[in-house]
Amino acid sequence: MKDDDIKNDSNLTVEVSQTPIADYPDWRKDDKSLTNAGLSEEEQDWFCDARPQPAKKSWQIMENFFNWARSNSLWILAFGTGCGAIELRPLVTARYDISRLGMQPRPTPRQASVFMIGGYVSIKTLKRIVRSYEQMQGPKFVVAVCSCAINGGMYWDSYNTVKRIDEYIPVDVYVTGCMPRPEAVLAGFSKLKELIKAGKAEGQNLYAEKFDWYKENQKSVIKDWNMPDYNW
Amino acid sequence: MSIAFKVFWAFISLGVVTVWGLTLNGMVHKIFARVQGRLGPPVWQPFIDIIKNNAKRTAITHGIMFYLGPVFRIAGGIGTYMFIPVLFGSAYFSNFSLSGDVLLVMYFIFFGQLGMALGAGEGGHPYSAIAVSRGLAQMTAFEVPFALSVISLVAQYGTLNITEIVAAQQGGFLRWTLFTNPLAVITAMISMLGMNMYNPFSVVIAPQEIPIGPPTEYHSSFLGMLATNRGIFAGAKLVLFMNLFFGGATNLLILMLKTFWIYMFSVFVGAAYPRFRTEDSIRFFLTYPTILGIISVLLFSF
Amino acid sequence: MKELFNTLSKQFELTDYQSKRDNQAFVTATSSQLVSLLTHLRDIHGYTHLVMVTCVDWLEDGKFQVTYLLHNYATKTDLGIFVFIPRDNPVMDSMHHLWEQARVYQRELHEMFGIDFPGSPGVYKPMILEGWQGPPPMRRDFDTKVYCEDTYSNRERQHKEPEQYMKEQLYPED
Amino acid sequence: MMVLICGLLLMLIGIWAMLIKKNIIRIIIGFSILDTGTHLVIVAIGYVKHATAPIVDKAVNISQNAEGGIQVLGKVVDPVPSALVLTAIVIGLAVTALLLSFAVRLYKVGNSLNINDYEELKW
Amino acid sequence: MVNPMLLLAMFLITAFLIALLDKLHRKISIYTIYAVLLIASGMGFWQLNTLLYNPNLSVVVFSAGFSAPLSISLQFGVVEAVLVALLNLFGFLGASYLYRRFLQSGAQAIALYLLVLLGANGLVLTRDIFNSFVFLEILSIATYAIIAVDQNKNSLVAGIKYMLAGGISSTLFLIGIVLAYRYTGTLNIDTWLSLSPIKTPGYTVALFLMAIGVFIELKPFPANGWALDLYQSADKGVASLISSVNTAAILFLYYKLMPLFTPALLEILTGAGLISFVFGNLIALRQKNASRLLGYSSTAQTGLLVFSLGALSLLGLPQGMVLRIALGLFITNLFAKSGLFWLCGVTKRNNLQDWSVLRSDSGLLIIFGIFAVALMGFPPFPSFFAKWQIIQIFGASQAWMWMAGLLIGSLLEVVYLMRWLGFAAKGESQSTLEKPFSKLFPLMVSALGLASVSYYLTLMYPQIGTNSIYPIMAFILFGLIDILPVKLKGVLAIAALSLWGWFVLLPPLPLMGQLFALILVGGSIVQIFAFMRYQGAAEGFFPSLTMLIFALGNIVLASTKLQFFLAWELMTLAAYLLILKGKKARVAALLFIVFSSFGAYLMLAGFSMMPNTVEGYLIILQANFMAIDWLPALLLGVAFLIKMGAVGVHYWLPAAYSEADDETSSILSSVLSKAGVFGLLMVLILISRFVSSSSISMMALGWIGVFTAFFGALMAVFQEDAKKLLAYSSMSQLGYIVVGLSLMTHLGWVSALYLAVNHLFFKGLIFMAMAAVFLRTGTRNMYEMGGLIKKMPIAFISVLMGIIAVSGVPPLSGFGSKWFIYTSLLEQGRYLQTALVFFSSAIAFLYLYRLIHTVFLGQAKPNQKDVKEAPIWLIIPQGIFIMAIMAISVFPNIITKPLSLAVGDYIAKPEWLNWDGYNLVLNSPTLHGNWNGNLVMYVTMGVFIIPLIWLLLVNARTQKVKQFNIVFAAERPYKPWTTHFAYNMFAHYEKALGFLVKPRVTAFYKGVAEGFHSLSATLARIYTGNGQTYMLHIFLYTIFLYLLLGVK
Repeated sequence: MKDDDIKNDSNLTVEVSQTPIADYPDWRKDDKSLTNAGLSEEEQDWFCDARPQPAKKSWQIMENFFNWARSNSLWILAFGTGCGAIELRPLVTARYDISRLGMQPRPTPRQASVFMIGGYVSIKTLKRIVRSYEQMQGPKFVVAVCSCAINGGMYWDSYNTVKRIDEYIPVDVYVTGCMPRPEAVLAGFSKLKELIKAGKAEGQNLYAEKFDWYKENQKSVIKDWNMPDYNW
Repeated sequence: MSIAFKVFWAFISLGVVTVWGLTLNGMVHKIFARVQGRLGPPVWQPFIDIIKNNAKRTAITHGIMFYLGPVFRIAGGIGTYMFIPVLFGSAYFSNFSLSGDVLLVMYFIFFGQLGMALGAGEGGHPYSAIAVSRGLAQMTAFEVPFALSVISLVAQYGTLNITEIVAAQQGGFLRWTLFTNPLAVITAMISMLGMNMYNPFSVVIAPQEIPIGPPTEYHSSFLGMLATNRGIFAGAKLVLFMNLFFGGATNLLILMLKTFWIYMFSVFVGAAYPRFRTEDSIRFFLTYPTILGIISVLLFSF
Repeated sequence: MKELFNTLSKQFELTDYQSKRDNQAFVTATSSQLVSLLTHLRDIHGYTHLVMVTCVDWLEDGKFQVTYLLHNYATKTDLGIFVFIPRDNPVMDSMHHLWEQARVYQRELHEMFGIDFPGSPGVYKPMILEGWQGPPPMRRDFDTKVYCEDTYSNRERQHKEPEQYMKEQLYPED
Repeated sequence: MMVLICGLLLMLIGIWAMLIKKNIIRIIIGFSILDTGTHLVIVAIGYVKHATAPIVDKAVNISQNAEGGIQVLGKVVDPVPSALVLTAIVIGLAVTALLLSFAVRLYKVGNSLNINDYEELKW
Repeated sequence: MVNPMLLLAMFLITAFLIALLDKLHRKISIYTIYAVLLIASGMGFWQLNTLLYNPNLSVVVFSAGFSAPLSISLQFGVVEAVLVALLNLFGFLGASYLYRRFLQSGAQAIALYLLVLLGANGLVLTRDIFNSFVFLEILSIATYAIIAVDQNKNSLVAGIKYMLAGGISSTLFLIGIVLAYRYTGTLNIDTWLSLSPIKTPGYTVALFLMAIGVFIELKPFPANGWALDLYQSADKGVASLISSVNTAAILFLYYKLMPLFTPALLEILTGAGLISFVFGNLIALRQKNASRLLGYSSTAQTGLLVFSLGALSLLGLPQGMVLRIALGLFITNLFAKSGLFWLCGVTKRNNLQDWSVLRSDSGLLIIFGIFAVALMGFPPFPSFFAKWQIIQIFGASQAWMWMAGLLIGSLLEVVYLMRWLGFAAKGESQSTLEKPFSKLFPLMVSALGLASVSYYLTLMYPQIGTNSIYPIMAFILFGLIDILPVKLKGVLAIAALSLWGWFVLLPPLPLMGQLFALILVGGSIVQIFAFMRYQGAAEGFFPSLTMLIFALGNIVLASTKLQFFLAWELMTLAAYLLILKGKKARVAALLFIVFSSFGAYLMLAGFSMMPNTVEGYLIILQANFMAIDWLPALLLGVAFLIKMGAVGVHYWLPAAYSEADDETSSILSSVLSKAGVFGLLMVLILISRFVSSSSISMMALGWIGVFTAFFGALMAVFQEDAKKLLAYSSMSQLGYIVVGLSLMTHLGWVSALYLAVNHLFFKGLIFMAMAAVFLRTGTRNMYEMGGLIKKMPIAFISVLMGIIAVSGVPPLSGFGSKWFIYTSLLEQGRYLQTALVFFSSAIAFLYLYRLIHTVFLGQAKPNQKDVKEAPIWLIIPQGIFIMAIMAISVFPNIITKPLSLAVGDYIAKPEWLNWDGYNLVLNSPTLHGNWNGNLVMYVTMGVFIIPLIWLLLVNARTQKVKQFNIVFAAERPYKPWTTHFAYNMFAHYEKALGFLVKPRVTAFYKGVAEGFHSLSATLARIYTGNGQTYMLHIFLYTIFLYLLLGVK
């Protein structure tokens, strides 16, 4: 497939209703550190307790340039969270070859800029997702693949699967399907690139600003919270 | 030549090698992709990646050595380059090569590796340390054939001075070390496979197993700096090899041609081979290339 | 298989022989004799492979049916043993000393059905449900839908007929 | 000469007894015999044929020599070995007595006179 | 002049009076004999004094007024006077030891004791052969009787064996006397000597019987089982009496008879003495019972005395000289052996391992140490000088076999005595000792006496300069003020050493010497600071430490072979004592001292083959004009290589370096090994006339160095213990130095010296920093540490600087050493050695990274949460070393130029070396190269600072995180221990190259030790404990020696 085809295929993506971050208060500037209540006293020494801060943007012209670079150098966190993750593998093959778009799977969250959530998210996985997401360095983007990630899909009544990822981490692009074809995933990434170039993919700052809200949601389902409040 | 002049030209030369080295890196990815039947990233992809990494908004640090690790690494790369004369007979592209000979260059290569290893160590990630231990172990092994080939050159030319070695190879391509001392060149090229850490000697950065080795914890501008160094360091090593074994270069065009082809050797090998385990690569380097190297030394010492 | 049942019946209190196939049969044993029966089967009759341990919730009868499935490599036969235990306060003897892997099954049964296996290593550690606080989810009196609606927020659904929708999307001009 | 041979023979018997007999008393007897043999040998060495004892009596011709010392004119046996033997006998007696007293005490302590029973100290 | 008759009469009368006096009060009789013995001893001293001023006074006394043949004559000359004085003194000390026993057992014991002394005195004084038989018997019978006073079974058994053996030997002696009398007609030794030699076979037999009679009384191996049992079982006071007084008296009888012997007989007996020495020590090797061990040692020492008397006489030395040498051995043995027996009695411990009771009592431990060390022949005790002289004489007269025997025996002696000392000093025990004054008093007197005699003899000894005394003085002085606070002692030591170094040591030395003086003494002084970190007095360090440093200086300052060797031995001894301070250092210290002694004996042999040094010149200056043969050069070379821990003889090194206290390890590694370098350099200077770089010997030396470097590095890679790692690293670095020295070129030596200086700096630095780490963490296993960079940043910086310098990464001075070693090797065409050196230096990265990573980086452990930075005393030396490293890195010429000048005294600087400016240029016909440390430094700083600034700009906001904030495959780490990659870090390397470092050397030395122990055990089987067997031994031994005589 050529780039033009992908642009034409952009209708494979769906606009979904946005997260209801109602009138939740923003983060307060004097709030610098977290309690890390989930850790024992000994473990408190081992984890950083700083609170994430929304990042400042540079000048617009620079930011545009950087956004161009970011969009052309999407490094994917290769963390197979669900069955949709299997769709990432065909993407790097000769047939689809995301590397021509400057994308490559990256084995460590530190270096990746896109988190691809590949399908249903159980509570246990959610914990890992939150951890990995927080370990990524901003600006960071999330692409959620599969119906399960959107509304629970076939696990709509499962006692152990969350139904809305965007309640727990900010999601930039959803890709529907059960499972979506690689083309659809690719289209999702193209969409993400557009969003980045347009400066609309600011999930990182959203997460920092509404950090307490996200944390509340996360903690409401993750009952054994045995990690720091923010995994630096 | 005034010192300011020298520094100025050193910067120019550094710029050239950075651009060329990164372009080479881009070409490598392209070639790998074509070997695998893919289109591959554009040649300028390394530049975009570096810009993006430097444009990251957040960064964390595990401590002062972690912070300095990439600085050590790039200082090692630039320093190595600074002590190599780039163009033969050029007053502008000789850097600070008068401050030492090939021994200095060989040891300055370690500067960056040691600093990087320390930084990775402070990251506290076990994978970093595992990778460093692999990398160092492999390094001890491939340095042996390389040292032997340099020694063979010393036996041949009677000098450690890189400029003099290049000078001895002037006057027709048949006077290149490649043709006058082929065994040494073969030895050195094999050890270069280890230096460049492409397959089959890529166990150090083993991406799936110990996520890309020492820089597991590095990100943002740290990673950008490391990526920049990949270009500079590759350039420096290639220039060194070109000088020692392939007759050096008198202008930038020849330099690019020669370094490209030298690099392509390890790239082609890397594209075609699977990976060695650490102990296997140690055994490999200490047998065949070492024997070749010893033969080449013995040939010239009598 | 029948002979085996007859032989075993002399020593153990076995009932309800059901032959599913030529090489597969199920019998019902009492929970107090289970461990000795399993030991006997493993050591004397060659049922050396524990295929699985699972549980069925007979809500109406107020019982759990714990099933142990064994395999004999020599005769290529499977033997299933049912043990019925009361639903309230379900306790079984642990048999991890016979097969090491049994501890995993028992851990799972404890997590999913709330059956206690005293003495089984790590049986109280969460396996899949980290930090689970509700009732054991595989019990039939646990209503997963209600739990799900209480716990996770729903996204309002946009009902679209797939065929129609795709047609609109892909071939709008038709 | 006979005395000499006798003495040597006695010495050998004594040595034999010391080396072969297990009973400590017998070993001591062996030692005694060895001692006696030695004495005989010494006397025999000092003996001069057809000479008298070195006692100044009428059997010995003595005269004053020029310096006023005594000069023995006739044949006497060498007096020195005889003197030595006297001393040696005394010493031998003392040693034997001591040995015997040791043996007695040893018997009291160890209840045995077999020399093989006293081998605790070795290596 | 004293009439010796009075002496004897006094003894007799008192002995009879005792029975009466005892009726009055027991104590009266005891004090009476004390008085008598003291008077007798005083008579000896008085006579000695008289004779020293009036040598011509008549000393021969005749009994009954008759002259020689008819009467008994007593001689009271100088030797007799000395012996009378000493024997009675020891009689007195022994009596005071036996005070309690005397109180119990009454008059007989006291009288018998006096009779023993009477016999001994008589034996010494008499010149009549039959009279000596009588005194011998008095001595023996009194001894038998005094043994019997002790009623226990074992001593009775031993006594009966002793009596039988004594009976046989006296019988032989008696027959010998009479037979001899038959041929000579006289019993007076002097008359006998004046006769013309008689050649008849009968006379030979007579002499033989006489000699063998006395000789067997001296307990030669293997005819000495009876004596050993006696030593083991008898009361220790009695055993001491037999070992010192009896043996001394009989030995003197042997000495008196010696001139009568035919050369063949003397040779056989001398040989038998040597065999007794060697085998006595060999069997003692596996002995676990302290008193029996002392028995073996005692017989061995007697054998040594017999041997040295005989050997020196056979070599035609004047009697005075023979006596003087033998006196040294004799006095040491007398004091030390009786002292040790008494000590045995005080500790009441038979098993050597139980001697750890001495730990609780430092006074007794010091006394024990003095005795043991004196017995082994360490300076400054007389036996050291005696052995030195004997070996020199053997060397001059080319008596190789004798020399070898003597040295082997001495080495074995060192092994078991040091093991014993180690048990005493380092064993584990809580029990305390009962120490009655009557038993302590003789111990203290003999220890003090030994020390003072040693001091006196050392001063008297020719060729000993005042400088050589300083180490000993320092040891004594600092021993006296050892209770002062450690800080004060440290300041005092630094002041004293600095003043001495500046005003005494440096001025007379040539440049090379000054250089080594700076390395050895200066390097040590810097490290004294580290010892000041201790709280309170920290007893035990400073005496040895100051002795060590003074001795190190003296090695350079020595102007004679003896001074050099003396300083060397003192250094070894001091280092041993320092190592022994380590908590678990018993075995390590033993290994150190055994290997060092082995080296020292090789050196001794080597020195004996060298021409004498010219007095007044420093040895380092004489090196230029002294010629030396290859064999001494080889021996000396091996000796120095042992000190440097070259491959094959490195066995002691890791153990000693790792088990010693941390500061000691630092000195051992950074300074002490340089003494070996100095020695090796001296040897090479000596042989530089006839070897060149390409000669086979130097190639071999080069390969030794290369393999040392290689295997040292490779073994360091696989260590978990940080100190072992550093120890092997030291070994590796010293290998480079050996390679450099082996080149025999100007550049090669400069590179070796540059390495030596550098190694001092960086190894001192790393050891100091690691000492701080060990101090704070309380462990040496690297995998138990981690993340200490945040807790101990200074230590981290030190180690970082250190490892950059070790690994040779530019821009620090380590690269200079690498550059020098490679260029000098390549310049000489040693290509393959260069390659292996390169490989070793690459391997160095592995262990260095491991050192810094596993300790300072990675995951911090919660149990090390409260770790603090090191005390200031450890930081001071680190600071000094860092400054030194920086200085020679930026300005390499401040060190290379003096080095070049110093080497230039011996090997001229070639034209093609250019040291001008900051650029080192090498333009030899075979090699061109250059290195500009200054420029490299600036360029490196430039290329470092520019990216750093860039990073600071870009990364303005960086979040500092903690140790568990790592990417852990979407999990989180739970335990720092399992998150820290440290244990078995180079497993893959071991898979690939581990086969090279199988502990072959360890296996070899274990095999050797095992072999010696089994040999020892097998030989000990001849002592079956059966009295008859012992008699058989005596007879067979006699017959064997007779047959040997017949063969001659």
